[in-house]
Amino acid sequence: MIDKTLSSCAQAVAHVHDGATVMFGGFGSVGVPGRLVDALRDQGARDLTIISNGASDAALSPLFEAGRVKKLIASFPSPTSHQFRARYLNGEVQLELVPQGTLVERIRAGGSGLGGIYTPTGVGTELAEGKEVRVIDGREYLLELPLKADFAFVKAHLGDRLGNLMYRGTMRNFNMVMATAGSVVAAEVERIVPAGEIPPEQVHTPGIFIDHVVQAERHPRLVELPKEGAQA
Amino acid sequence: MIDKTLSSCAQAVAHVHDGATVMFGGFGSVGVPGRLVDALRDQGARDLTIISNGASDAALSPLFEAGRVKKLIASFPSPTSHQFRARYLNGEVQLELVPQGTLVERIRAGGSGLGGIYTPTGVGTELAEGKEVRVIDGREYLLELPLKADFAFVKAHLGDRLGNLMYRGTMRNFNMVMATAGSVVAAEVERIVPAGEIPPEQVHTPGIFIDHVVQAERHPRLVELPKEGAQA
Amino acid sequence: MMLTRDGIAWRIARDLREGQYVNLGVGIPVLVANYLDPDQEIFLHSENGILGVGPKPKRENLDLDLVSAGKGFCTLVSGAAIFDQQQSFIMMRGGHVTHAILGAIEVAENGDFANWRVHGEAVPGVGGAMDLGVGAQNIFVAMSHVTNKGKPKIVKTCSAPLTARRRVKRIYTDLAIVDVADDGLVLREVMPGNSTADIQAKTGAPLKIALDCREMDVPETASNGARLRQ
Amino acid sequence: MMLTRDGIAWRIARDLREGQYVNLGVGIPVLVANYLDPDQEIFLHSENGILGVGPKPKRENLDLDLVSAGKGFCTLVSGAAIFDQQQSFIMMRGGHVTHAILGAIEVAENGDFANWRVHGEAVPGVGGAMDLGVGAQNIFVAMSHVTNKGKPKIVKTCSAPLTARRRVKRIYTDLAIVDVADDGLVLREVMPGNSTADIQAKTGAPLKIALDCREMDVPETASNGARLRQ
Repeated sequence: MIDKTLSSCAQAVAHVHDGATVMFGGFGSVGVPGRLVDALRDQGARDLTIISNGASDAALSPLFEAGRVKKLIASFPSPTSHQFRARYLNGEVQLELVPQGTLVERIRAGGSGLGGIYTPTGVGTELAEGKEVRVIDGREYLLELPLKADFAFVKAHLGDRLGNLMYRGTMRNFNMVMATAGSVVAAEVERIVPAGEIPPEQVHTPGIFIDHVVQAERHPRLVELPKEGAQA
Repeated sequence: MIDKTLSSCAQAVAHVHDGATVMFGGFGSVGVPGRLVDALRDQGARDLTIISNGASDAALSPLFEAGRVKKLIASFPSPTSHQFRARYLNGEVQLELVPQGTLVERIRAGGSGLGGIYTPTGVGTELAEGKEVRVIDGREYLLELPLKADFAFVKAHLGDRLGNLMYRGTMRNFNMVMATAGSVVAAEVERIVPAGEIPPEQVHTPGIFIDHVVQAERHPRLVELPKEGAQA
Repeated sequence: MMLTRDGIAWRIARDLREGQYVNLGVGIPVLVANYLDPDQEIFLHSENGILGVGPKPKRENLDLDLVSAGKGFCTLVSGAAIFDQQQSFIMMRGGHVTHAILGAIEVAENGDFANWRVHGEAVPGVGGAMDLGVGAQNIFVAMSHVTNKGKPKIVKTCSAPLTARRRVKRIYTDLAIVDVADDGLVLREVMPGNSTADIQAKTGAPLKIALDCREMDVPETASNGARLRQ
Repeated sequence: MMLTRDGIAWRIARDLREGQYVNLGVGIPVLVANYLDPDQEIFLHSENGILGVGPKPKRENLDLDLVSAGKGFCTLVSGAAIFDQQQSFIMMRGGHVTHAILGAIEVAENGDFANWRVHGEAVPGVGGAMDLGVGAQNIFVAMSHVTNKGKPKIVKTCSAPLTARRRVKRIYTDLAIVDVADDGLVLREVMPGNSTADIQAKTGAPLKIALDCREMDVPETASNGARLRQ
């Protein structure tokens, strides 16, 4: 019987090596595998390259605080990313800034075996510097290359022993695409359910993409209500 | 109140012009908008370029029989595509053969604003002829360009007045991606339900992609059991 | 007389139509949601994966798994859809979103705009701005007409880092509505108490005056009590 | 002695392991589904959008909306997932499918293979063959050792139009199992009654004999009664 479940987050991060590239899903406070973030901090791997949409304290602060991150590839390290910002400003952490849709496409290219994509996003901006510009059918595009990771850590609502995942609300965000692009993919889920309980048409991430599933309570960092003014 | 529903398939195909490029969803007998195929035959537009995974008689024969097709872009015009094959062999219809995954990616590029993608599929084969080969990170890829259509005709299980669609079984196949790539997109659905009845997390194709929704009974051509031996 | 931030949002809302799919950026744009005609169905898109964003939740119907692009909790309207980042950016970059209403630091007379990075900003962040910038069918900019130092924000050439080129269609400010046409800027509406010459003086690029250029018609307060002009 | 088509399928099934994700091509490969060990969970992938294809339905549980890649009706196993073509080809091209088991017209000693178009075929069709060809982690080919005219199908260089280059890992025929190694072909198993020289004579490229090359061990009939060798 296939059983991809693990009994602890520590097991899920055990093999992350120094210098590894690690993806974390999540957008705002939703869909962030917060317990895996903590477990990775405790595990101790250093010089990590993190790929994540943002770097908010609620999501990733433990790794920045512990000085584990060498580089961040992200689209929006927002003003609430205090831990990242401090280390970026003192030169401890590098930043590769990628437009959000390009970040998605690069990860998708990595997970789907494509060698690259041409996107119109960013043409003529400073984020196009050093990138190939190509005119196709009269319009300019940038060549963007795939992103893959040694480990992808994602968060879902339900998971089963086969690795099938189901999200709720806006949890899918980067989790679905990152689940395709990690050499090892571990999912933190709120509840492990028996195989077959997620209807086939409601499996958002099929188990083929998932190596490990671990059940964990939502991290308290990610339960706090955001301040007024952060609303959109 | 937004109301994208139409009362007949004839209305949904009314504006297809001679020389139009038209996508049809479907794989095998599932997810084929068979009533819209018939309506387009009746409407009379000529010199069509059809984009479809296959060209089976059950799916598309009316358009080939009536001599309406100039060109087919497909991955697998199978041995059961008698109507297409006859016209291809006598030179009446051209064929652009595209590997299935490349067909999906080209349509996706068309619908998502990408200028092209590099795929490893087909490198070194006769389907790479005339295509740019590029080495990226030590591997060869082909440049493949976007496909869009003047009209995309798709099939879903449920639809609502907002254009939200939900599929069942293997109906999603090419329908989901084609719904993003037509200038005008019409969906043939088995049942129109009140807006809000499809749960937000089970809307497979959001209404933003859909212009028209028409309810029609499954076409009898697409209900027949396939012959033994066609099974996989 | 000039519009408040709510006033600019109110005025933009008047130009939206039933059946449109609209993405609202941070700042003035998100306020537009408060002034949409409740009798018209307009679907709000949120780049993290929602089509049909509803109002902020009350404490009792708050769902911890449901946030919109600004990271705040939200609700869904009837008929909403939820999806992942791939599908969301297909909508944005692929030309499916009808309007992106965005704040800006500068807009150039050719439709270039800058809204993601202030010169000298220490830590940059871009999010989905460039994707919307190239992909939305119509880019409407909402901003003050001049900086708080009185410098024009509508300019001949942007000096701040660009978001996208030649994409702005219309600019809504606290003083005027300006269209970006193929051959330059066209002044369409002006707040009462300002002459077209006053607006030109506060604009860094030449304005043509539309034949039907008129005074902006915005009430003093909105039905929710917010002050719209001052 | 040689294997039947069912025999080849039976033998391949013995090499599949629990937890693998397997795509079965038309012809001999689809027969593999009949010989999987029911105690091992192996998920069958169908390129039209299924992971976890089950057996053919009985009349009473037939679902008109559920077909597999061969266009025939199918069922789902417990824990199956359904998705669209995009996700399906991400699995295939992206290296997520563990094994693609495919028929072939020819396999070359360097792992090139041809399986989509017979020379002179009037109407070509390719389907997902090339995507699996480049993307599956392991390509296993199932075919007869020689054509019905007695010509070797394992060759130095393919003459039929290629599907993908240098991708075949193992070839299962009615006479032998041949691995494609970096430095050429390696004979691993031989059907009883054939010498390694017999196999070499029917093979169009040089075979190394594996140190542990052995006789193939396949029963005369399968538990379902099908004849496996003749």
